[in-house]
Amino acid sequence: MNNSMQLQFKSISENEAFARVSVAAFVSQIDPTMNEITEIKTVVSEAVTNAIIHGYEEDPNQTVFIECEITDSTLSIVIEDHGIGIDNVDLAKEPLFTSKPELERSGMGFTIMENFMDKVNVISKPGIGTKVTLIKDFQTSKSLCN
Amino acid sequence: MNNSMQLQFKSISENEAFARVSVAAFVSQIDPTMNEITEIKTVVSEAVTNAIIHGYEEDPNQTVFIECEITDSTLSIVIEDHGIGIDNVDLAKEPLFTSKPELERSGMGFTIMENFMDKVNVISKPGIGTKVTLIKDFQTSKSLCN
Amino acid sequence: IGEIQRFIRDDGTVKVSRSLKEVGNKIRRAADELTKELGRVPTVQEIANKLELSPEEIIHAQEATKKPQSIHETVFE
Ligand SMILES: Nc1ncnc2c1ncn2[C@@H]1O[C@H](COP(=O)(O)OP(=O)(O)O)[C@@H](O)[C@H]1O
Ligand SMILES: Nc1ncnc2c1ncn2[C@@H]1O[C@H](COP(=O)(O)OP(=O)(O)O)[C@@H](O)[C@H]1O
Ligand SMILES: [Mg+2]
Ligand SMILES: [Mg+2]
Repeated sequence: MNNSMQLQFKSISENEAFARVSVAAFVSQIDPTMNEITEIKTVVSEAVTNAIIHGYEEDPNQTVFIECEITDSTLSIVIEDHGIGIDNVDLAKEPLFTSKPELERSGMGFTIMENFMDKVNVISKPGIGTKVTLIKDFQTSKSLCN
Repeated sequence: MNNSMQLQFKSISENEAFARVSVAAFVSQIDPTMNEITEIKTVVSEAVTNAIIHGYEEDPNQTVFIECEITDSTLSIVIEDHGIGIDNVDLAKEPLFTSKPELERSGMGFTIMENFMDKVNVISKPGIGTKVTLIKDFQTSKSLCN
Repeated sequence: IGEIQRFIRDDGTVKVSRSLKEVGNKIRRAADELTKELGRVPTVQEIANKLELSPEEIIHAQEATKKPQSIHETVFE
Protein backbone atom coordinates (compact mmCIF):
# COMPACT_ATOMS: atom_id res chain seq x y z
CA MET A 1 0.00 0.00 0.00
CA ASN A 2 1.19 3.47 -0.91
CA ASN A 3 -0.44 6.59 0.36
CA SER A 4 0.50 10.00 1.64
CA MET A 5 -1.00 13.14 3.09
CA GLN A 6 0.14 16.51 4.31
CA LEU A 7 -1.45 18.63 6.96
CA GLN A 8 -0.74 22.09 8.29
CA PHE A 9 -2.46 24.14 10.94
CA LYS A 10 -2.08 27.10 13.27
CA SER A 11 0.07 26.61 16.34
CA ILE A 12 -2.72 26.76 18.88
CA SER A 13 -3.03 24.01 21.43
CA GLU A 14 -6.65 23.33 20.46
CA ASN A 15 -5.27 21.84 17.25
CA GLU A 16 -3.38 19.08 19.03
CA ALA A 17 -6.45 16.83 19.33
CA PHE A 18 -7.36 17.55 15.72
CA ALA A 19 -3.86 16.63 14.51
CA ARG A 20 -3.83 13.44 16.57
CA VAL A 21 -7.20 12.26 15.23
CA SER A 22 -6.34 13.19 11.64
CA VAL A 23 -3.14 11.17 11.68
CA ALA A 24 -4.97 8.29 13.39
CA ALA A 25 -7.70 8.36 10.75
CA PHE A 26 -5.05 8.21 8.04
CA VAL A 27 -3.18 5.37 9.75
CA SER A 28 -6.45 3.44 10.21
CA GLN A 29 -6.03 2.42 6.58
CA ILE A 30 -3.32 -0.08 7.50
CA ASP A 31 -5.71 -1.78 9.92
CA PRO A 32 -3.64 -1.29 13.09
CA THR A 33 -4.52 -2.65 16.51
CA MET A 34 -6.00 -0.41 19.18
CA ASN A 35 -2.65 -0.32 20.98
CA GLU A 36 -0.86 0.72 17.85
CA ILE A 37 -3.31 3.52 17.15
CA THR A 38 -3.09 4.71 20.76
CA GLU A 39 0.68 4.81 20.46
CA ILE A 40 0.49 6.76 17.22
CA LYS A 41 -1.89 9.25 18.78
CA THR A 42 0.39 9.64 21.76
CA VAL A 43 3.54 10.31 19.76
CA VAL A 44 1.74 12.78 17.48
CA SER A 45 0.44 14.52 20.60
CA GLU A 46 3.91 14.79 22.06
CA ALA A 47 5.55 16.08 18.89
CA VAL A 48 2.79 18.56 18.05
CA THR A 49 2.71 19.87 21.63
CA ASN A 50 6.48 20.34 21.46
CA ALA A 51 6.18 22.31 18.22
CA ILE A 52 3.48 24.56 19.67
CA ILE A 53 4.81 25.05 23.22
CA HIS A 54 8.57 24.93 22.68
CA GLY A 55 9.10 25.67 18.99
CA TYR A 56 6.63 28.53 18.72
CA GLU A 57 6.25 29.40 22.40
CA GLU A 58 2.49 29.40 21.81
CA ASP A 59 2.50 32.11 19.16
CA PRO A 60 -0.87 31.38 17.48
CA ASN A 61 0.19 32.91 14.17
CA GLN A 62 2.74 30.23 13.34
CA THR A 63 2.17 27.02 11.41
CA VAL A 64 2.84 23.37 12.28
CA PHE A 65 3.44 20.95 9.39
CA ILE A 66 2.75 17.22 9.33
CA GLU A 67 3.53 14.76 6.59
CA CYS A 68 2.44 11.12 6.70
CA GLU A 69 3.47 8.42 4.33
CA ILE A 70 2.57 4.75 4.15
CA THR A 71 4.86 2.67 1.95
CA ASP A 72 3.99 -1.01 2.05
CA SER A 73 3.71 -1.56 5.80
CA THR A 74 6.01 1.26 6.89
CA LEU A 75 4.54 4.43 8.32
CA SER A 76 6.51 7.63 8.51
CA ILE A 77 5.26 10.77 10.21
CA VAL A 78 7.16 14.05 9.97
CA ILE A 79 6.26 16.89 12.36
CA GLU A 80 7.94 20.17 11.54
CA ASP A 81 8.02 23.70 12.90
CA HIS A 82 9.88 26.83 11.86
CA GLY A 83 10.35 27.86 15.47
CA ILE A 84 13.23 28.51 17.86
CA GLY A 85 14.96 25.16 17.30
CA ILE A 86 16.97 23.05 19.75
CA ASP A 87 20.55 23.85 20.80
CA ASN A 88 21.55 20.40 21.94
CA VAL A 89 19.35 17.61 20.56
CA ASP A 90 21.07 14.85 22.55
CA LEU A 91 20.44 16.68 25.80
CA ALA A 92 16.82 17.43 24.79
CA LYS A 93 16.24 13.72 24.17
CA GLU A 94 17.43 12.72 27.66
CA PRO A 95 14.61 11.33 29.79
CA LEU A 96 13.26 13.96 32.19
CA PHE A 97 15.09 16.82 30.48
CA THR A 98 12.83 19.82 30.03
CA SER A 99 13.58 23.48 29.37
CA LYS A 100 10.20 24.48 30.74
CA PRO A 101 9.85 22.97 34.23
CA GLU A 102 7.58 25.92 35.12
CA LEU A 103 4.93 24.52 32.75
CA GLU A 104 4.96 21.18 34.55
CA ARG A 105 6.31 19.50 31.45
CA SER A 106 7.52 16.02 32.25
CA GLY A 107 10.54 15.97 29.96
CA MET A 108 9.39 12.58 28.67
CA GLY A 109 8.18 13.55 25.19
CA PHE A 110 11.13 12.27 23.19
CA THR A 111 11.46 9.21 25.44
CA ILE A 112 7.84 8.29 24.72
CA MET A 113 8.39 8.77 20.98
CA GLU A 114 11.46 6.53 21.05
CA ASN A 115 9.58 3.90 23.01
CA PHE A 116 6.54 3.71 20.76
CA MET A 117 8.21 4.11 17.37
CA ASP A 118 10.90 2.08 15.62
CA LYS A 119 12.93 5.12 14.74
CA VAL A 120 12.98 8.76 15.83
CA ASN A 121 15.09 11.26 13.96
CA VAL A 122 15.36 14.87 15.11
CA ILE A 123 16.90 17.57 12.93
CA SER A 124 16.96 20.99 14.51
CA LYS A 125 18.71 24.32 14.08
CA PRO A 126 18.43 27.19 16.55
CA GLY A 127 16.46 30.00 14.95
CA ILE A 128 15.44 27.81 11.99
CA GLY A 129 13.21 25.13 13.42
CA THR A 130 12.78 21.47 14.22
CA LYS A 131 11.86 18.44 12.14
CA VAL A 132 10.96 15.22 13.90
CA THR A 133 10.67 12.07 11.79
CA LEU A 134 8.90 9.09 13.34
CA ILE A 135 9.01 5.70 11.66
CA LYS A 136 7.20 2.49 12.44
CA ASP A 137 7.13 -0.76 10.55
CA PHE A 138 3.76 -2.38 11.05
CA GLN A 139 4.89 -5.63 9.51
CA THR A 140 7.57 -6.07 12.17
CA SER A 141 5.32 -5.17 15.05
CA LYS A 142 2.76 -7.65 13.82
CA SER A 143 5.11 -10.58 13.44
CA LEU A 144 6.63 -9.87 16.84
CA CYS A 145 3.21 -10.13 18.44
CA ASN A 146 2.41 -13.50 16.96
CA MET B 1 -12.57 32.06 17.21
CA ASN B 2 -9.99 32.04 14.46
CA ASN B 3 -8.36 28.90 13.20
CA SER B 4 -7.31 27.34 9.95
CA MET B 5 -5.84 24.18 8.51
CA GLN B 6 -4.80 22.81 5.17
CA LEU B 7 -4.80 19.24 4.05
CA GLN B 8 -3.67 17.46 0.93
CA PHE B 9 -3.68 13.81 -0.03
CA LYS B 10 -3.49 11.39 -2.91
CA SER B 11 -6.57 11.00 -5.05
CA ILE B 12 -7.44 7.49 -3.97
CA SER B 13 -10.91 6.74 -2.73
CA GLU B 14 -9.64 5.33 0.58
CA ASN B 15 -8.73 8.89 1.51
CA GLU B 16 -12.31 10.06 1.37
CA ALA B 17 -13.05 8.72 4.87
CA PHE B 18 -9.83 10.21 6.20
CA ALA B 19 -10.65 13.63 4.72
CA ARG B 20 -14.14 13.52 6.17
CA VAL B 21 -12.90 12.67 9.68
CA SER B 22 -10.14 15.31 9.57
CA VAL B 23 -12.45 18.10 8.54
CA ALA B 24 -15.11 17.02 11.04
CA ALA B 25 -12.53 16.84 13.84
CA PHE B 26 -11.40 20.36 12.98
CA VAL B 27 -14.98 21.63 12.85
CA SER B 28 -15.76 20.05 16.22
CA GLN B 29 -13.94 23.05 17.72
CA ILE B 30 -16.89 25.35 16.98
CA ASP B 31 -19.22 23.24 19.11
CA PRO B 32 -21.53 21.87 16.41
CA THR B 33 -24.46 19.55 17.02
CA MET B 34 -24.19 15.89 16.01
CA ASN B 35 -26.45 16.64 13.05
CA GLU B 36 -24.29 19.50 11.88
CA ILE B 37 -21.22 17.25 12.00
CA THR B 38 -23.00 14.59 9.95
CA GLU B 39 -23.87 17.25 7.38
CA ILE B 40 -20.28 18.48 7.23
CA LYS B 41 -19.02 14.93 6.77
CA THR B 42 -21.51 14.36 3.98
CA VAL B 43 -20.62 17.48 2.00
CA VAL B 44 -16.89 16.81 2.35
CA SER B 45 -17.49 13.26 1.14
CA GLU B 46 -19.39 14.48 -1.89
CA ALA B 47 -16.84 17.10 -2.89
CA VAL B 48 -13.83 14.86 -2.32
CA THR B 49 -15.45 11.99 -4.22
CA ASN B 50 -16.13 14.37 -7.10
CA ALA B 51 -12.50 15.49 -7.15
CA ILE B 52 -11.25 11.89 -7.18
CA ILE B 53 -13.80 10.28 -9.51
CA HIS B 54 -14.62 13.13 -11.90
CA GLY B 55 -11.70 15.55 -11.59
CA TYR B 56 -8.91 12.99 -11.62
CA GLU B 57 -10.83 10.02 -13.08
CA GLU B 58 -9.30 7.94 -10.26
CA ASP B 59 -5.68 8.57 -11.18
CA PRO B 60 -4.01 7.75 -7.82
CA ASN B 61 -1.00 9.95 -8.50
CA GLN B 62 -2.90 13.23 -8.31
CA THR B 63 -3.48 15.38 -5.25
CA VAL B 64 -6.65 16.72 -3.65
CA PHE B 65 -6.39 19.95 -1.61
CA ILE B 66 -8.58 21.01 1.28
CA GLU B 67 -8.52 24.26 3.20
CA CYS B 68 -10.65 24.91 6.27
CA GLU B 69 -11.07 28.18 8.03
CA ILE B 70 -13.08 29.17 11.06
CA THR B 71 -13.61 32.91 11.50
CA ASP B 72 -15.83 33.71 14.46
CA SER B 73 -18.71 31.32 13.83
CA THR B 74 -18.29 31.03 10.08
CA LEU B 75 -16.79 27.90 8.59
CA SER B 76 -15.40 27.79 5.10
CA ILE B 77 -14.17 24.62 3.43
CA VAL B 78 -12.41 24.72 0.07
CA ILE B 79 -11.96 21.47 -1.88
CA GLU B 80 -9.74 21.79 -4.92
CA ASP B 81 -8.41 19.56 -7.67
CA HIS B 82 -6.20 20.22 -10.66
CA GLY B 83 -8.15 17.78 -12.78
CA ILE B 84 -10.26 17.85 -15.93
CA GLY B 85 -12.58 20.66 -14.81
CA ILE B 86 -16.26 21.23 -15.60
CA ASP B 87 -17.52 22.58 -18.93
CA ASN B 88 -20.85 23.88 -17.75
CA VAL B 89 -21.07 24.43 -14.00
CA ASP B 90 -24.75 25.40 -14.03
CA LEU B 91 -25.64 22.16 -15.77
CA ALA B 92 -23.39 20.15 -13.43
CA LYS B 93 -25.22 21.62 -10.44
CA GLU B 94 -28.64 20.56 -11.70
CA PRO B 95 -30.23 17.89 -9.50
CA LEU B 96 -29.79 14.40 -11.02
CA PHE B 97 -27.27 15.57 -13.61
CA THR B 98 -24.32 13.21 -13.83
CA SER B 99 -21.71 12.69 -16.52
CA LYS B 100 -21.03 9.19 -15.24
CA PRO B 101 -24.34 7.31 -15.12
CA GLU B 102 -22.39 4.09 -15.71
CA LEU B 103 -20.86 4.43 -12.22
CA GLU B 104 -24.29 4.61 -10.65
CA ARG B 105 -23.66 8.15 -9.56
CA SER B 106 -26.86 9.77 -8.44
CA GLY B 107 -26.14 13.26 -9.72
CA MET B 108 -27.11 14.68 -6.32
CA GLY B 109 -23.68 15.75 -5.02
CA PHE B 110 -23.99 19.48 -5.65
CA THR B 111 -27.62 19.46 -4.59
CA ILE B 112 -26.69 17.94 -1.25
CA MET B 113 -23.91 20.49 -0.78
CA GLU B 114 -26.33 23.33 -1.47
CA ASN B 115 -28.85 21.86 0.92
CA PHE B 116 -26.51 21.43 3.87
CA MET B 117 -24.37 24.54 3.49
CA ASP B 118 -25.28 28.23 3.45
CA LYS B 119 -23.26 28.93 0.33
CA VAL B 120 -21.67 26.80 -2.39
CA ASN B 121 -19.35 28.42 -4.89
CA VAL B 122 -17.87 26.43 -7.78
CA ILE B 123 -15.05 27.77 -9.91
CA SER B 124 -13.93 25.44 -12.66
CA LYS B 125 -11.96 25.55 -15.89
CA PRO B 126 -11.73 22.63 -18.32
CA GLY B 127 -8.20 21.26 -18.25
CA ILE B 128 -7.25 23.36 -15.22
CA GLY B 129 -9.35 22.05 -12.36
CA THR B 130 -12.18 22.70 -9.95
CA LYS B 131 -12.45 24.64 -6.72
CA VAL B 132 -15.52 24.19 -4.55
CA THR B 133 -16.01 26.62 -1.66
CA LEU B 134 -18.52 25.63 1.00
CA ILE B 135 -19.60 28.13 3.64
CA LYS B 136 -21.72 27.72 6.73
CA ASP B 137 -22.51 30.16 9.48
CA PHE B 138 -22.93 28.25 12.73
CA GLN B 139 -24.36 31.25 14.55
CA THR B 140 -27.28 31.44 12.14
CA SER B 141 -28.03 27.76 12.26
CA LYS B 142 -28.08 27.83 16.05
CA SER B 143 -30.41 30.80 16.44
CA LEU B 144 -32.75 29.30 13.86
CA CYS B 145 -33.00 26.12 15.89
CA ASN B 146 -34.00 27.80 19.13
CA ILE C 1 -2.63 10.78 28.05
CA GLY C 2 -5.29 9.96 30.66
CA GLU C 3 -7.93 10.57 28.09
CA ILE C 4 -6.19 8.37 25.57
CA GLN C 5 -5.79 5.61 28.11
CA ARG C 6 -9.46 5.68 28.87
CA PHE C 7 -9.92 5.20 25.18
CA ILE C 8 -7.92 1.99 25.13
CA ARG C 9 -10.04 -1.11 25.22
CA ASP C 10 -9.12 -3.99 27.48
CA ASP C 11 -7.19 -6.00 24.93
CA GLY C 12 -4.30 -4.41 23.08
CA THR C 13 -4.57 -6.61 20.04
CA VAL C 14 -8.14 -5.61 19.27
CA LYS C 15 -8.35 -4.04 15.84
CA VAL C 16 -9.17 -0.36 15.80
CA SER C 17 -11.98 -0.95 13.40
CA ARG C 18 -13.74 -3.20 15.95
CA SER C 19 -12.86 -1.18 18.98
CA LEU C 20 -13.98 2.09 17.44
CA LYS C 21 -17.23 0.43 16.53
CA GLU C 22 -17.86 -0.30 20.21
CA VAL C 23 -17.21 3.32 21.13
CA GLY C 24 -19.36 4.27 18.16
CA ASN C 25 -22.24 2.28 19.64
CA LYS C 26 -21.78 4.03 22.99
CA ILE C 27 -21.93 7.34 21.17
CA ARG C 28 -25.20 6.39 19.56
CA ARG C 29 -26.67 5.39 22.90
CA ALA C 30 -25.40 8.58 24.54
CA ALA C 31 -26.83 10.64 21.69
CA ASP C 32 -30.24 8.99 22.10
CA GLU C 33 -30.26 9.53 25.86
CA LEU C 34 -29.18 13.16 25.56
CA THR C 35 -31.73 13.84 22.86
CA LYS C 36 -34.50 12.66 25.21
CA GLU C 37 -33.01 14.51 28.17
CA LEU C 38 -32.48 17.82 26.38
CA GLY C 39 -35.37 17.67 23.93
CA ARG C 40 -33.01 18.51 21.07
CA VAL C 41 -30.06 17.12 19.15
CA PRO C 42 -27.01 17.15 21.44
CA THR C 43 -23.79 18.89 20.53
CA VAL C 44 -20.62 16.91 19.95
CA GLN C 45 -19.21 18.48 23.13
CA GLU C 46 -22.16 17.28 25.22
CA ILE C 47 -21.60 13.72 24.08
CA ALA C 48 -17.87 14.11 24.63
CA ASN C 49 -18.50 15.24 28.21
CA LYS C 50 -20.78 12.31 28.89
CA LEU C 51 -18.28 9.74 27.58
CA GLU C 52 -15.22 11.58 28.93
CA LEU C 53 -13.59 11.83 25.52
CA SER C 54 -12.57 14.80 23.41
CA PRO C 55 -14.94 15.98 20.66
CA GLU C 56 -12.29 14.95 18.12
CA GLU C 57 -12.23 11.39 19.50
CA ILE C 58 -16.02 11.29 19.24
CA ILE C 59 -15.76 12.17 15.55
CA HIS C 60 -13.18 9.46 14.95
CA ALA C 61 -15.18 6.75 16.70
CA GLN C 62 -18.48 7.83 15.19
CA GLU C 63 -17.01 7.26 11.75
CA ALA C 64 -16.75 3.53 12.43
CA THR C 65 -20.48 3.02 12.86
CA LYS C 66 -21.90 5.59 10.52
CA LYS C 67 -20.27 5.29 7.14
CA PRO C 68 -22.50 6.95 4.60
CA GLN C 69 -22.41 4.15 2.01
CA SER C 70 -24.53 5.98 -0.43
CA ILE C 71 -26.11 9.35 -0.75
CA HIS C 72 -29.52 7.81 -0.25
CA GLU C 73 -28.53 6.29 3.02
CA THR C 74 -27.17 9.60 4.28
CA VAL C 75 -30.00 11.79 3.20
CA PHE C 76 -33.07 9.62 3.44
CA GLU C 77 -32.44 7.21 6.26
N1 LIG D 1 9.83 21.52 18.48
C1 LIG D 1 10.70 21.95 19.42
N2 LIG D 1 11.25 23.19 19.34
C2 LIG D 1 12.11 23.63 20.27
N3 LIG D 1 12.50 22.90 21.33
C3 LIG D 1 12.00 21.66 21.48
C4 LIG D 1 11.08 21.12 20.54
N4 LIG D 1 10.76 19.87 20.93
C5 LIG D 1 11.45 19.64 22.05
N5 LIG D 1 12.20 20.70 22.41
C6 LIG D 1 13.12 20.80 23.57
O1 LIG D 1 13.36 19.48 24.04
C7 LIG D 1 12.99 19.40 25.42
C8 LIG D 1 12.49 18.00 25.73
O2 LIG D 1 11.28 17.73 25.05
P1 LIG D 1 10.32 16.64 25.66
O3 LIG D 1 11.08 15.38 25.83
O4 LIG D 1 9.10 16.58 24.83
O5 LIG D 1 9.97 17.20 27.11
P2 LIG D 1 9.01 18.42 27.54
O6 LIG D 1 8.18 18.81 26.35
O7 LIG D 1 8.18 17.85 28.65
O8 LIG D 1 9.90 19.54 27.96
C9 LIG D 1 11.98 20.50 25.63
O9 LIG D 1 11.90 20.91 26.98
C10 LIG D 1 12.51 21.60 24.72
O10 LIG D 1 13.57 22.28 25.34
N1 LIG E 1 -14.26 18.03 -9.26
C1 LIG E 1 -14.89 17.80 -10.43
N2 LIG E 1 -14.19 17.72 -11.59
C2 LIG E 1 -14.81 17.50 -12.78
N3 LIG E 1 -16.15 17.36 -12.90
C3 LIG E 1 -16.91 17.43 -11.79
C4 LIG E 1 -16.33 17.67 -10.52
N4 LIG E 1 -17.33 17.70 -9.60
C5 LIG E 1 -18.45 17.51 -10.27
N5 LIG E 1 -18.23 17.35 -11.61
C6 LIG E 1 -19.25 17.16 -12.67
O1 LIG E 1 -20.51 17.54 -12.15
C7 LIG E 1 -21.44 16.45 -12.26
C8 LIG E 1 -22.42 16.48 -11.10
O2 LIG E 1 -21.77 16.21 -9.88
P1 LIG E 1 -22.62 15.62 -8.68
O3 LIG E 1 -23.79 16.52 -8.44
O4 LIG E 1 -21.71 15.40 -7.51
O5 LIG E 1 -23.16 14.24 -9.25
P2 LIG E 1 -22.39 12.87 -9.50
O6 LIG E 1 -21.05 12.93 -8.79
O7 LIG E 1 -23.30 11.84 -8.91
O8 LIG E 1 -22.20 12.74 -10.98
C9 LIG E 1 -20.55 15.22 -12.32
O9 LIG E 1 -21.20 14.13 -12.95
C10 LIG E 1 -19.37 15.73 -13.13
O10 LIG E 1 -19.65 15.73 -14.51
MG1 LIG F 1 7.19 17.52 25.13
MG1 LIG G 1 -20.75 13.59 -6.92
